[in-house]
Amino acid sequence: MADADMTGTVEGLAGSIPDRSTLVLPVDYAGAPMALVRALVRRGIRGLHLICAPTGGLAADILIGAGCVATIETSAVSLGEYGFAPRFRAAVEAGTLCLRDSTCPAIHAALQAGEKRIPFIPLRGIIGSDLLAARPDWKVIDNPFGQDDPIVLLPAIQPDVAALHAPLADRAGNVWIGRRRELMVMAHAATRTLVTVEAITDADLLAEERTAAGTIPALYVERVAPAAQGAWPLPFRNQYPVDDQNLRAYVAAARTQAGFDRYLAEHVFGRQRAAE
Amino acid sequence: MADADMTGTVEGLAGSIPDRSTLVLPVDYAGAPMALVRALVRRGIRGLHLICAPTGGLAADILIGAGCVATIETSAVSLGEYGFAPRFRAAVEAGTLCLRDSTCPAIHAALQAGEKRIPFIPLRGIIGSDLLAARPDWKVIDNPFGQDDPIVLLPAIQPDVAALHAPLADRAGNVWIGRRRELMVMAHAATRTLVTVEAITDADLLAEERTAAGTIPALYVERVAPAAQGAWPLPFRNQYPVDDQNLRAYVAAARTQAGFDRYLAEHVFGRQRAAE
Amino acid sequence: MDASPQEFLITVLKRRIADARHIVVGALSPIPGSAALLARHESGGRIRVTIVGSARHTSFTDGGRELFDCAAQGRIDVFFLGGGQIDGAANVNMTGTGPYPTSTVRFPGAFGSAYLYYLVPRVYLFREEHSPRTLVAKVDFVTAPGSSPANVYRQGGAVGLLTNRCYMGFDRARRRFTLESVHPGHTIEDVAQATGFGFDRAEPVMTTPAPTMAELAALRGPLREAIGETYPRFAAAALRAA
Amino acid sequence: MDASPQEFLITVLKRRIADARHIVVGALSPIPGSAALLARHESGGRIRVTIVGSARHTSFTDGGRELFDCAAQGRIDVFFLGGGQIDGAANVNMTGTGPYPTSTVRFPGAFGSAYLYYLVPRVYLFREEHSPRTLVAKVDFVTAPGSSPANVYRQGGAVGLLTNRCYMGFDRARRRFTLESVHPGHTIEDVAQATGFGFDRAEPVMTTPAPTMAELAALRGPLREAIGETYPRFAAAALRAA
Repeated sequence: MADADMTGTVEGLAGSIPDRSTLVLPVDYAGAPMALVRALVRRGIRGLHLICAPTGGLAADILIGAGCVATIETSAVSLGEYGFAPRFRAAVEAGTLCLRDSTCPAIHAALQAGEKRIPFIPLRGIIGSDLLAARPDWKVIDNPFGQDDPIVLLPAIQPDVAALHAPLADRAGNVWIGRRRELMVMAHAATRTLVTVEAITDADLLAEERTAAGTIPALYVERVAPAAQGAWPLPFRNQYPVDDQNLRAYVAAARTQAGFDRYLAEHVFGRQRAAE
Repeated sequence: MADADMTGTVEGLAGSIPDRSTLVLPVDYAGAPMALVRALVRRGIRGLHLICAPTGGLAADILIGAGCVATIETSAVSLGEYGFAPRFRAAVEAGTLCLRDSTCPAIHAALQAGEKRIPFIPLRGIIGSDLLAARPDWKVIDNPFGQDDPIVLLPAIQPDVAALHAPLADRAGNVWIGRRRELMVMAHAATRTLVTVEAITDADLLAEERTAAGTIPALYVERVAPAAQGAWPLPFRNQYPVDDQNLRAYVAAARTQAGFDRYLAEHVFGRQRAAE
Repeated sequence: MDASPQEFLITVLKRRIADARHIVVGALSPIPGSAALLARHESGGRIRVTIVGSARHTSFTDGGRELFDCAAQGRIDVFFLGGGQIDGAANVNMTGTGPYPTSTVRFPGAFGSAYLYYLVPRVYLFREEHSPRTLVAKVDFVTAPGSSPANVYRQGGAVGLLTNRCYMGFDRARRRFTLESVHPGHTIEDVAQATGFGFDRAEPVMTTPAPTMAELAALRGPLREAIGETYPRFAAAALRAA
Repeated sequence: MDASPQEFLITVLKRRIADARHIVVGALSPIPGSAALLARHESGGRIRVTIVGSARHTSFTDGGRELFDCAAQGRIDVFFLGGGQIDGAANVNMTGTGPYPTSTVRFPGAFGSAYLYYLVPRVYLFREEHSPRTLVAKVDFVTAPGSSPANVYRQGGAVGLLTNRCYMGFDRARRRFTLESVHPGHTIEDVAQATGFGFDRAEPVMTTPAPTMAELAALRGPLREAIGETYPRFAAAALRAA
């Protein structure tokens, strides 16, 4: 609704995501909604089908470690320069996580299919990879426009919820993302889109062509919550750098479940009465 | 090449498009490169396979009237408030134009398939339309992910050349298009992209996130030519309105081939030594 | 106040769509476009209106494909379709008369009809000229079919047809139109004579209500500029002085 | 000047790619990334370099998918792949050791490998650790295959493998590596012992040339900041003082 104020709170957003939702999150460097992820852990969400668009990082590792995730569909989970994702690795090796291993372009293409609400999309590559055997939901057909030309068909990904962190939104719910167009595909593909932002402006982001060109229209956005430093401890665009000390502490602590739980107590539950 | 000056002339661009090319043009209101179209008529290009993304207007009608087009693939050709496209209509009714009638989303989707270099893409709708019989290159298959669920497969469109008019480019060949993202799909899908612009800036359009978000990177752009009023007599964004007098003159003249030829003599060949 | 014929049709359409959340109007549709803008105006901005080709009346930022993806996502409630020929099964011909491809009279083409007609829940057919030439027994070319077999994916289609003579509702299951109201100055017999296909009659067939003073005041006042931005020639010709 | 091990590998890779038009570097690849930036620097900006995840070193404006579409379009010449295991047929395992899915050791995952390995003409395999643990007879999981049957669409693949001991070329038709050069301080026998797969030997096997003063000066001077922007921890640790 063009008139209504579309803003809410991070806790409100977290509360609106039911258990067992299919939730798509962007790659850490594209705008992972870390404040919302912490709120989801605090709310004790369970049984998520987590889709990483296209790779997971700290957000995925924390949700996995906190027991929120039943299934993960991703092309990788990694903490980048900080190494392997310890809780992901432990959960896979323990067999407690349902894995849908993918590859980056397959997740992008399947989200585009979700955006178009077409049931599937073909993609080159993949054939000969053991991923194919690990993904019985992917099919290989002979290209109907070619001859003896096998090609993979991917079923569309149409998440229940897309959640993302962005620099700026306006009160109508338009969200500025700049060049991070994967966020727009996520919003188009998902049934509901929930957004945290560094700041909210009284201006209309669609009024001027330059900002409109990098904006997800409110049409796709259910609610926007202000969350200053909402990507912390990750870096966010050119606005703030990584909190190196926190990331090192995470990597050291999360080697064990007990250490991870201590990290949660301090940095997730401990923040409930503070900034978030 | 990041260093080289990517700018050229409109006549140079026109000269670089061979006869019988597959040429994709945007819809009139998205940035039809009218100055380049006139240069193509002057150069006497022949045998074009013209793809309208997704509909044709004055640009297509002039190219058809001037005998430049062998085949047209479009969801419609129309002059909008000025009525039917007279030369298109005459050519169809005379049987001198090879028609590949389509529908807007099919052209958009097939260009997306071209952008991804996937051989085909499925699309809903269409089944039960006589368009299907008119397009033997479209196939209907049973959705491999459904049951008794027929769906159309469209072959990818991968044009030889995309030509478009934009407000601004920089010297490296980055082209600002704002929200007109169909221009970016065209550039990605085509082998070569040729651009005319209202103005060329010495700034770097990719340097700032706000302009970068609406910019086709030089990576996809072969050459850029300055063409002030390059969409004339069409309106162009908020920069200039339609030349109503010229459009009315066109519609009146182009009812007959002789009248159309007089329009060409005055407004296409007559402009060769003038502004263009 | 005396309404122009276009003002009359604008208000008839507007009343049909006043409950929508998102109305999309194709290119070259000034009367549906004006109806959508009037509905939005009366809703206090609650209704979202997207006009193809307009930089101002659009929510879209992802290029030409977004309208179609958005429809597939179920985020568009109402769309309008015209057509050179419309038949009694709500089949629409936007391609041409006579044998394809060298039509006797070639129309512009399908635009998005062969897709949106399947995907937008409520499509209003709109054709000012109500004659045996436009409303035919069977269209020469089915650009977009009025109905589909049960196994064909379809979440939308025609709900009605507005002409300069009447409004007919369309029953997708029965594949038939029902005359619901006749515009002032026309009769049921008028309509039957001018229609190339058979149709049912509501009981009773109403007289289409004329525009209210408030509707006309809004059209001629605050909406004149918004309509004129998108349809300059139409606004000048069709909207009377305030 | 004494090069650090990383500086050495950067310059070896750089010489292989100095003729490219567009080099793309995936996430977590500081040595290939630095090699690409050095090649670009030496080309006077002619070579285009795209580093995944960098806002500065990118030509892309269409989101995460653009890299993959761009590769399919043939607009990317060079890419780099690592992997927990690489075998003698250039199969790459980025998924995990032991039985899938509950791997003995789980690696991060495929990233874009199961696609880019097919579509980028020149893929350089790069793995610093050269041991029977990383270079194996047969990978436990083929994340991306080193070759494909003739009927599988494939326009790219491995051209070579760089480790901290040597550079091997890969012959896609014969599906075998050939040892081309051994880094200073290592021997052919060293390499053979540390490699879990059989390979051919060039005649002669060369000693890999060390970095030149000019290369090191560029890395430690003008490129330190550019590398540090993308790989801050790497730049601090791997590049010696100018």
